[in-house]
Amino acid sequence: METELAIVGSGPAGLAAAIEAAKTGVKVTIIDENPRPGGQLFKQIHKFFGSEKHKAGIRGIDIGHELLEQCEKLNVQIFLSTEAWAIFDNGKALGLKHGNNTTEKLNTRKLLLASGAIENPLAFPGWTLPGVLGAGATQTLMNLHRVLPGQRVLMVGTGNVGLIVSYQLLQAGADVVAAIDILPQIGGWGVHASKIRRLGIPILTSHTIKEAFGNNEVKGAVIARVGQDNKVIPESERKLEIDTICIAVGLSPMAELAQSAGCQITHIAELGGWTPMHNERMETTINGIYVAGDVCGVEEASTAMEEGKISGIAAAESLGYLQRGKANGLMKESQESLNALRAGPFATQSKLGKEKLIERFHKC
Amino acid sequence: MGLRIKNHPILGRDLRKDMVSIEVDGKVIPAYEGEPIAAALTASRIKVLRKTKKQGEPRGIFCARGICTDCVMTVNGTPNIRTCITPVEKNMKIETQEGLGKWREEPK
Amino acid sequence: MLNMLRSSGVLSEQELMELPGVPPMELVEKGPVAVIECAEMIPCNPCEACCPTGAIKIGDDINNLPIIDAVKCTGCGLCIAACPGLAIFVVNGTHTKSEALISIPYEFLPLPNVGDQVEALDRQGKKVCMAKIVQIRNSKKFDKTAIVSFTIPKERCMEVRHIRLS
Amino acid sequence: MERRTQINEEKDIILCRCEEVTQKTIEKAIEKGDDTLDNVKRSTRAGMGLCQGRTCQRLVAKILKDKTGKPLEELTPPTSRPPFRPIKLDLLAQEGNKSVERK
Repeated sequence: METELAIVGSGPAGLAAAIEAAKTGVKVTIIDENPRPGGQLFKQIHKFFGSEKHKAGIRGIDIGHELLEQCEKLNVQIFLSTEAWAIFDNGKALGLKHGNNTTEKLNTRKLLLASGAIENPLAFPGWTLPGVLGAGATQTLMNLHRVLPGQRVLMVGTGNVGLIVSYQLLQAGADVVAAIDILPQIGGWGVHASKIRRLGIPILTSHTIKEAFGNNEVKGAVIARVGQDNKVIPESERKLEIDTICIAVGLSPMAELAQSAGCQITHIAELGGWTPMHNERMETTINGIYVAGDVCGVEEASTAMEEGKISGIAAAESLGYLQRGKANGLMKESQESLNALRAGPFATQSKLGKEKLIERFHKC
Repeated sequence: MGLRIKNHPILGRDLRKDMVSIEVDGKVIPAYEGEPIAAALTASRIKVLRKTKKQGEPRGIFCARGICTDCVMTVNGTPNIRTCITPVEKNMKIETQEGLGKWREEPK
Repeated sequence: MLNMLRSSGVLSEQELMELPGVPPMELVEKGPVAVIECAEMIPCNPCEACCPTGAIKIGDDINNLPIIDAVKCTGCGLCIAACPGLAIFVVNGTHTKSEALISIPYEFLPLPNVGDQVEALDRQGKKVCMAKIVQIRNSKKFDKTAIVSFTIPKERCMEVRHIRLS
Repeated sequence: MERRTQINEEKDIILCRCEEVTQKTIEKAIEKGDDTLDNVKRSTRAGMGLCQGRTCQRLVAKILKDKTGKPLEELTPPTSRPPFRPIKLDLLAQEGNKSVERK
C-alpha cells in the first residue's frame, strides 16, 4: 500500500495534521491501534478550556466527532485497530498489523508520529493487585466502555487528570473517598479541585499511599502523611476501605517509534521524559519524519492540535502541495496560537521544555 | 449497584440492546458484542484475569489500552490475548491465564 | 498567593473577594449578578465570548482573569454553562426579603425537580442549610450542563455552591 | 514532578510487572556495576517481558538515576526494537513470504 503522508495516531494532533495536509491535496493515511479514532478525546467528556478558536467550551468527545467529520470529507484514510509494529527505511515504510490479524507494509513519502503519551506508574506494596489501575485507564473503562472499575475509589495524584477523573467517577456513580498527593500543593487547576471539593471529596496534600492490600484484589489501602522530606510521619497512617486505586501521576511521551526509526531523542523532565527532538516545523532529526502532540512533550489537547496543524502544513509543503510563503504564513498563525496557549503560569514548564527541545535539535 | 453505567449525565442512556453469552472459566456471563473482553469481565466483577508465572500473583486491568499486557488471558485456546482491547464475540471461551499460558488447539 | 486554593482546593474568603470576577458584596446583595470564581491564569475565554451584554472582560491575553462588570451583568446565567471550569455562579440577593436565589452548574443524575427540598453545600461539600429548587434550565445550548436555581437564606449566598439531593 | 514518582523504601516490591523483577534485584544489579538501562535490562530481565518495559522503564530509570547520580539526560532508554506490539510469529512469517514473493 502506498500513501504520501502516513500518520501514526488519530488523537487531536494526528487528526489536525491530517486535515491541514489533506486540505492541500496530500493523500493521507492514519493508523491507530484503538478500535475508535480520536485518541484520548473520546474519553474527555468535560468541556475544554481555551479560546473560541481552540473549540473552548466544547466537550472533548464532540471535538473528536468534529475532527473526524472533517477528515471524512477530505477523504483521509483511517485504519483502526491497526498497530504499527515496525518502522522501516528511515520512516519510509511501516509494518502494519490489522485487527483481523493480517499484516501489510505501508510505504509513505512522509511520516508523522503522533502516538501520544502513556500513564506513569507508581510503585508501592500491592500495586500489582487487580483494582490498582491508571486514572486514564479508569476513564477509558467508564467513559468509553461504560463500566466502572469499582465503587469506592482512592485517587492517587491531584494533577488535572486525577481531579477530572475523580469528578467523572462521581458522574458515573462511584464514590471517591479521597484524592491524595505527596506534594504540599494540588498539582492541577484550582477550578478542577474546587469542583470535587464541593462534591465532598477530600483532597489530602502531603499524603502518600503506603500500601494496597487484599488477597486477590484490592480491599483497601493505607495512606499516610509525609513531612517536608517526603518521609512518612509516624502514626499518621490511615486505613481506607476501597476497591479501586487510580494512579494519576503524570504521563510520559511514547517515543519508541521515533527512537527506533533513528530520530534523536532527549530527556526533558518538563515535557514528561524522553522525547524526539524537533524543529519549529515539527520535523525530527530524520528528514521527512515529523512529530506532534504529547509524543514530543506532554501538554494539552489544544497545543496538540496546533502542533498537528504545523506538522501537516510542513509535510504538505515538502511534498510540493503548498508554496513556501503560504505555508510559512499558516505555520506562523499556529505558532502564535501556541505562544498564547503557553503564556500562562501553568504552561511555564512546558514552554521551557519546548524551548530546550528545539534548542537541542539545532545543536545536534 | 451494578458496575455498568446505564445512564450518564453527559453520555446519556446506554442504547445497546442485545447481550450475548461468553464463558469464563466455565461460567457463563453476559456481554455486549464488540466491547473489550476485560470490560465485560469487570461488569461481572471478575477482576483477576491472570496469575503470574513465578509468584502466581493475581493481575487485572492496568492500562486499559493494550500496552501493559497485564490483562492477558487465554481466549478460544490462544494464550496472551490482551483482553482490554480484544472485542467480545458470541460464545467466546475465556480462561484465566496461568503463567505464560498453554496453547489449546481448537477442535476442527 | 492563593495558598488556600492550592493546598485545599477551596478559596479562602479573602482569596475569593480579591478576584476580579467576584463583585463586591454590596453589589452581590443588589444582584442578580455573576460570581466568577476563577482565580488562576488559565488560557480560556468562553465566558467573555458568551456574555450577551459584554459584562465579562478578559481581553487580548486569554490567560487574563475574567473581570465582571456588575452593572452590565443581568444575571442571565449563560456563562454558568459556558465555563469549562464550572466556576461561575449567579447570585441574586434580592430574590425575596430573606432569601437569595443561587444558580449553579449541575452535571449529575438525577436532576432535582422544581419544588424539591435539597441539602445546600458549601465549597467544602458540607451541608450548611436546606435549599428549595426553583428552576432547572437544561437547553441544548448548555450542552448537558444544567443550570439549577434554588433559594436559600440570604446570609448564606456567598457560601452555598452545590446541592445534594436528600 | 519527580518527587511524585516515589519508590517505596521499606518493603521489596515488584517493579517489572511482566518479568516479576523486584526493586532490590534492580538495585543490586546497579550496585554490581550496571550503569545503563540496557545493562540493567540484560542482567535482571526487567523490561524484557511481554510489554517490553513500557511500564517499568521509567521506574528503573529513576532508581538508576538515584543510585548512580547520573541525571536522566545522560541516560538513554533501552534500544527499542520491533515488534512494538505483541504479534504472532506466523503473521510475521506470512509478511516475510509476501516480500519474498514480491521480489
